[in-house]
Amino acid sequence: MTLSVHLRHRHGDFTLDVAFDSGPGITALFGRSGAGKTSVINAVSGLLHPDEGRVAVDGDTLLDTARGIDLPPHRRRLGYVFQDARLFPHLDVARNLDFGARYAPPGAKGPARGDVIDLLGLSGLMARAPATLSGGEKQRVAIGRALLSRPAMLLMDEPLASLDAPRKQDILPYLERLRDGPLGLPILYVSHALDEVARLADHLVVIQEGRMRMQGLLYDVLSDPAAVPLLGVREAGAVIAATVVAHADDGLSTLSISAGHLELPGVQAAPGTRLRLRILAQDVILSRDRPAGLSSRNILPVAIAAIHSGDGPGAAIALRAGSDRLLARVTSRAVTDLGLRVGMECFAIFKATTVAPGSIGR
Amino acid sequence: MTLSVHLRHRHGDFTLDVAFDSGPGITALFGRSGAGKTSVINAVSGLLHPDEGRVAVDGDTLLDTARGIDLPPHRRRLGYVFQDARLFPHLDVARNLDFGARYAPPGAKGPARGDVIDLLGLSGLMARAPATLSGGEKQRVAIGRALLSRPAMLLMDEPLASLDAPRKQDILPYLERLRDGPLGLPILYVSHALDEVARLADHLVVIQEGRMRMQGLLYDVLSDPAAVPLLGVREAGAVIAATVVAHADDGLSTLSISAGHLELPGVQAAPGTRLRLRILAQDVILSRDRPAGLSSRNILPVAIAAIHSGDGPGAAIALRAGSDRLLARVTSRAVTDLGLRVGMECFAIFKATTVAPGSIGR
Amino acid sequence: QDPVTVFAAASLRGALDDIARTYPAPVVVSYGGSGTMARQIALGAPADLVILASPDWMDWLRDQGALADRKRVDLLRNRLVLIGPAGARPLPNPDAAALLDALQGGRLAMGQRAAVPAGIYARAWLAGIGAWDALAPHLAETDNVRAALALVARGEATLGVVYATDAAADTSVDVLWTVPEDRHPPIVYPAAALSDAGDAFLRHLGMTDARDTFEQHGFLPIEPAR
Amino acid sequence: MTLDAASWDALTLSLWVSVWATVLAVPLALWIAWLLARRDFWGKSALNALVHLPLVLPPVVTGYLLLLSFGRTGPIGRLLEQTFGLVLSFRWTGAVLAALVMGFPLMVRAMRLAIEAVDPRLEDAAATLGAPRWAVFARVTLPLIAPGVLAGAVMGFAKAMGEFGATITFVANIPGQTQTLPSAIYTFLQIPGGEAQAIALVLWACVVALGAVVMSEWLARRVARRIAGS
Amino acid sequence: MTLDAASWDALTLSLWVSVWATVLAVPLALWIAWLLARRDFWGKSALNALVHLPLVLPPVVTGYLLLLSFGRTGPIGRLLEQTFGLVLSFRWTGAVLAALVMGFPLMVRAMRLAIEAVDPRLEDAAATLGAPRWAVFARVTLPLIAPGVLAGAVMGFAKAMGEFGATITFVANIPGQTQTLPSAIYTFLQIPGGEAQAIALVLWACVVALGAVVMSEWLARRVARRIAGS
Ligand SMILES: Nc1ncnc2c1ncn2[C@@H]1O[C@H](COP(=O)(O)OP(=O)(O)OP(=O)(O)O)[C@@H](O)[C@H]1O
Ligand SMILES: Nc1ncnc2c1ncn2[C@@H]1O[C@H](COP(=O)(O)OP(=O)(O)OP(=O)(O)O)[C@@H](O)[C@H]1O
Ligand code: MOO
Ligand SMILES: [Mg+2]
Ligand SMILES: [Mg+2]
Repeated sequence: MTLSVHLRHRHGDFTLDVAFDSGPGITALFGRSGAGKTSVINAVSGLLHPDEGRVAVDGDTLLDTARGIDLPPHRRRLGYVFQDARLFPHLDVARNLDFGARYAPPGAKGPARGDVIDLLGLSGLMARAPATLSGGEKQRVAIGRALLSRPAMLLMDEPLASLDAPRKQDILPYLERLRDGPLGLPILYVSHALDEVARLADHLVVIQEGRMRMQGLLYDVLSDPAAVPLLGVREAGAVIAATVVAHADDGLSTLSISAGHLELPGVQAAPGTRLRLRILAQDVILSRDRPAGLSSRNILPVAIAAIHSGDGPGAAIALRAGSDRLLARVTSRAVTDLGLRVGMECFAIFKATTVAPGSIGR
Repeated sequence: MTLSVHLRHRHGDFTLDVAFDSGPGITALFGRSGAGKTSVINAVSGLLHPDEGRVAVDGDTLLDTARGIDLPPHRRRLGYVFQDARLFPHLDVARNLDFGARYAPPGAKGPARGDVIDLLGLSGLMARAPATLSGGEKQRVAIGRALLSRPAMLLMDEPLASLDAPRKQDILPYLERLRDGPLGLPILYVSHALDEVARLADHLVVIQEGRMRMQGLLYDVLSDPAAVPLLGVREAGAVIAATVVAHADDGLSTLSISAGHLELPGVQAAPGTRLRLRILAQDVILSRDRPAGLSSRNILPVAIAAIHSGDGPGAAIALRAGSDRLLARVTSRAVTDLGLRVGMECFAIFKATTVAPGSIGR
Repeated sequence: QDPVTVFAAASLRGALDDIARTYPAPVVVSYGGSGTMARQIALGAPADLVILASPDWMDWLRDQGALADRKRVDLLRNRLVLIGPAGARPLPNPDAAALLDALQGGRLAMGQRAAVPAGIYARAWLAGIGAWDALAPHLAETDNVRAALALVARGEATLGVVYATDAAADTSVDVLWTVPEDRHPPIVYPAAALSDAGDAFLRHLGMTDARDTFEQHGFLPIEPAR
Repeated sequence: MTLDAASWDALTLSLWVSVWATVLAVPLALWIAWLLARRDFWGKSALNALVHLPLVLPPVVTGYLLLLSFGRTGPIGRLLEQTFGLVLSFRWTGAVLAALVMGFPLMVRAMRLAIEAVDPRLEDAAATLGAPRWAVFARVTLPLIAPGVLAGAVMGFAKAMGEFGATITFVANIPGQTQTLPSAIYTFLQIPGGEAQAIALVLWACVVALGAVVMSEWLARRVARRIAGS
Repeated sequence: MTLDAASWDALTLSLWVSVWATVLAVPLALWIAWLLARRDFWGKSALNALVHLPLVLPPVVTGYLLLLSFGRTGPIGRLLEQTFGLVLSFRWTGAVLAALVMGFPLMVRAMRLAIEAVDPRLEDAAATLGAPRWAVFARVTLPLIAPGVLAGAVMGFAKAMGEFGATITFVANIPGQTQTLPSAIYTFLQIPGGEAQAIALVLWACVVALGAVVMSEWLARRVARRIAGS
């Protein structure tokens, strides 16, 4: 699957000028409020007719203003989860969910109805009118409705913003399974929550004031110290790949990464599975010597690849750990005190509990 | 200011049964999607007429079903920021903002119009129709509209869910200033984001499936190991009070807490100011001995007050640090390996960068 | 057996219904205003017989060629009367001053002066006695005679000019004076058959029984038919 | 309120005519309303004006225009008779046409207001779920405007029950064939002493039309309740 | 399309009467529409039925009922005359009443549909901002229903321009005082050879009423554009 988007459009004072090409999996569109994320996703869905542009999914051209192609939304087969749920007020939850089923092409694959209902916790709501649902309940129904229309691709505009953390934790792995399972459903995912993005996305597109600022594979963008100001200091952090080795009786699992082994709690995947770990720059502690007697069990030997001192009191340190890259944020004072410099070998410490389930992707 | 809420109401299968009394400042209502948060806030605002109940603000009874009192919403003087923005579609942004001004009692205090517009970044949007605003822009206008009606209290239903992190970081301190400034504006704040709650709230009410599960001062609820399952493992963490001592040239500030001194980056407050620090349980590392050579500069001597082992692989450790309480989450294996037990003295390590600006409240 | 369809001036309703009941074949009568019916006939209305309240409209029909060479007869006569509320004093042979005096600032109800046959006759009478100009500002003209009658009956108008047939049936009005027939063009109801069935029914209307019925309803027979 | 046979005929004919006029007009009115609400095209103002015409003109004029165009000698009337064998003038079918035309502006207005009140974002959502345009209309727009369609239908029905001027001008007042309730009432009012029967007919007209109003209210309320939930 | 003096009088009188009828009816219709849309009360069905009555009844009957109740000897007419010195029968004021009554159901329906389409959550929002109920209506509900109010007003105006049966029955056909355009048209149609003048008047009626329709469309479009932004 490839998604190719080139758009240019004016709304009043605002100009959208975005171009990106992404591969299979989940493409995240990240940007501040008003950056133009919804405008992009609307143009992809066919609801916004841009002044100029081209949108192609897997080589099928959905829009090409130069060639006068502009497929209507119902022929694009894109399941859209709107920022506002937009449930049909005259239909109960069950009928909302089933709305799109009949328009799917006969052989279209898609998740089973029962699974979607269970996952989203909708079974108790099936006979309810949308007007009686809470904000989060509406959004869950909207997600189910889009999934059950058996789309060729999902468009999701901040789908989880109104959901509580535990519910998000239920839904995120399910989206991963959709992406990775037999359906191989690609997703264009708008979010301003970098933890969701880091967990889900394969490809990351950062837009700012209508313009594309950065795009590329998630691993590359997130471990690039230059991305720190764009993404926000608190949110910066590398994503690395790990393989599950074994589960111990006390609930801790051993994972191997290129630089050694980690012990993490609450890993659900079977041994052999490859996972994605997000390690926030601010969660990494550096030590000159290997420390002992700590409750933290994950201590990796690393080499300092680069030091970026920003304007503030902190510095972003790019680390090489085996073949992986990590990012650490420390104070400038610590850089001086510890005598950190490029090429130096030291130890990175992060607590096992630090890598939260939400940050483990596949 | 005191807020006293006692409600009992049925919607279909769902029963709301909530009672809490809170003091001045910000009262947060925390709970999962569908827990009943919006229902509570609607009853307080006068938009939901509960089967039974009493709502009083500062001793003024707004609702008392037993005595047949039920003030209409417009006489309650509560500025409500809705979960969906509910802007008036026929009015431009400026007229939406100014809608409530004329109904405020002559002497009512409130923030200056210009300040609200600047803070919320609305100056470029004043002539726009709501239909042309992005999701986040709508919500910002809604916040401004409620503030400019000069309410005696603010009701906010997930007001920041559609805003990006930097914008949240702009607005949170402003809400704190409203609460603490000459206006002393109390706020009833609904959220499912515990970082917002931890930063803002003085009083925390946790509801689950329509029932009140826990309530009390934020410091007490958050440092109670029993709250961990209710709030979610990742979100648990204590909030402690600190005083700014000095700012160094390299951007680090020194803060004193009851157990010693901390060095934090990016603190904006003047020396002498009292701040609130949130220290997530999962960010605290324990060490038997005082470690050396770490990039982390904050190491406090603590005593273990209690150890709660849950079902999972982790344990919640309640710590006493001076007169403050901290919470740490470590693996059960670490409890065994380090021989942690109640009464033991050890060291708590947390990175200076760990305490993010968003978690510092006043 | 196909019914005979008659298009007839609305004021004939009572009498014509009674006569129709005595006719061996079924008769349906469509009542309406004379102008409307004339146009309908001209545009192909399925009538076997048409009876209008206005010779002008029958002339118009003839000019349109709608009557072909069928027989046209003047079937009935009517009288014009001045009416007032029940119990009002008779007002024989009034002139403008007497009428204005009797109006007491009220209005004189009548059919529309140019469109409603009864109004046309009323105007002719008033103009003939030199009272038209004086009375014109005090008129209440209606779209049919019955409405004028209703205005007097309800006390809205002080006086009215209607057909004797209308006045006779309403107890809340009294005839103050019957206008002599020479003071206005003859009030005749011309009839024309448009088919053989219509011809037959028209002949029936000329028979004694039918004429008696018309007379019972206050109409006057036309002197020896043609 | 007992009626003679002719009055009964008029009542049943009026019902029959009104039902037909309503049933035939609703889809057409819906289409025109949709065009006016959602489309921009050349001649839209003219169409809108044309729809309003029967409201503006005295009913007698409308009836006369119908007679000129749909009568057996009129251009459309001749065409209809030659191609479909359909004769309208002086038939109950013509009464249906007259009632339909007179009620049409009321129907279109009600439906158009309802269509304009539908949030187009819901229609967009249906399109992204794969629904082609007609399905969006049938499954989203139409159910949402049901109260407006119902309101329009009731207005049209009520108007059809009360229509007099255009009907009597176009199809005359032939008992058992084209004599509708209002024509019968008119006829009664033309004879001395006919008031009692006229009043009985008026009461019947009220009963029927108000029954329709009340029924439609009840239906609309059900729809509204379903949308509000519970 | 040149008109004689009497026809001019009829045209200007019709305009005058229609404007008055519209201006007077709008607030009343708005109130009734609001009651029907948003309130539940005893007798609501009866009120709703009553509002529809002029639609259901032949206009002549409505005119006759007006005469019975608002005539100088009618109960209401007598009261109005005694207390306000207001006489309706045979006056242009009575023509206003007849036009108002006949157009009323159309107005109420349009406005009611518009009110029902307003999202009550916006009204709630206004209330939480401190707006008392009338202010919520004036500043939120009313602007949002403006297109419906306008639609209703235009329907009422158009109907007022075309009203004939009730008017002539209630206030007769007094040139210069109660002879409205439709009365004049009717009169011409009843005179052999009067067609030419009738047609001229019909064209004038069309021009006036369709002007109103087009103007209202334009206004409604402006309102809609403002809400959509740009
Ligand atoms: N019709 C319009 N006229 C003028 N400006 C518009 C119009 N529609 C959108 N905009 C502007 O375009 C910008 C992008 O809007 P968009 O909805 O795509 O933002 P977004 O990235 O989805 O933001 P959010 O996260 O707040 O939903 C915004 O600044 C918005 O105000
Ligand atoms: N009219 C109703 N009929 C039946 N159930 C209702 C009705 N209104 C609300 N509920 C239910 O009451 C519960 C509480 O709703 P509420 O909107 O207060 O939740 P919430 O805590 O605000 O959730 P969210 O965070 O998702 O907005 C929900 O489960 C909802 O489905
Ligand atoms: O027969 Mo008429 O037209 O009522 O005078
Ligand atoms: Mg958006
Ligand atoms: Mg809610």
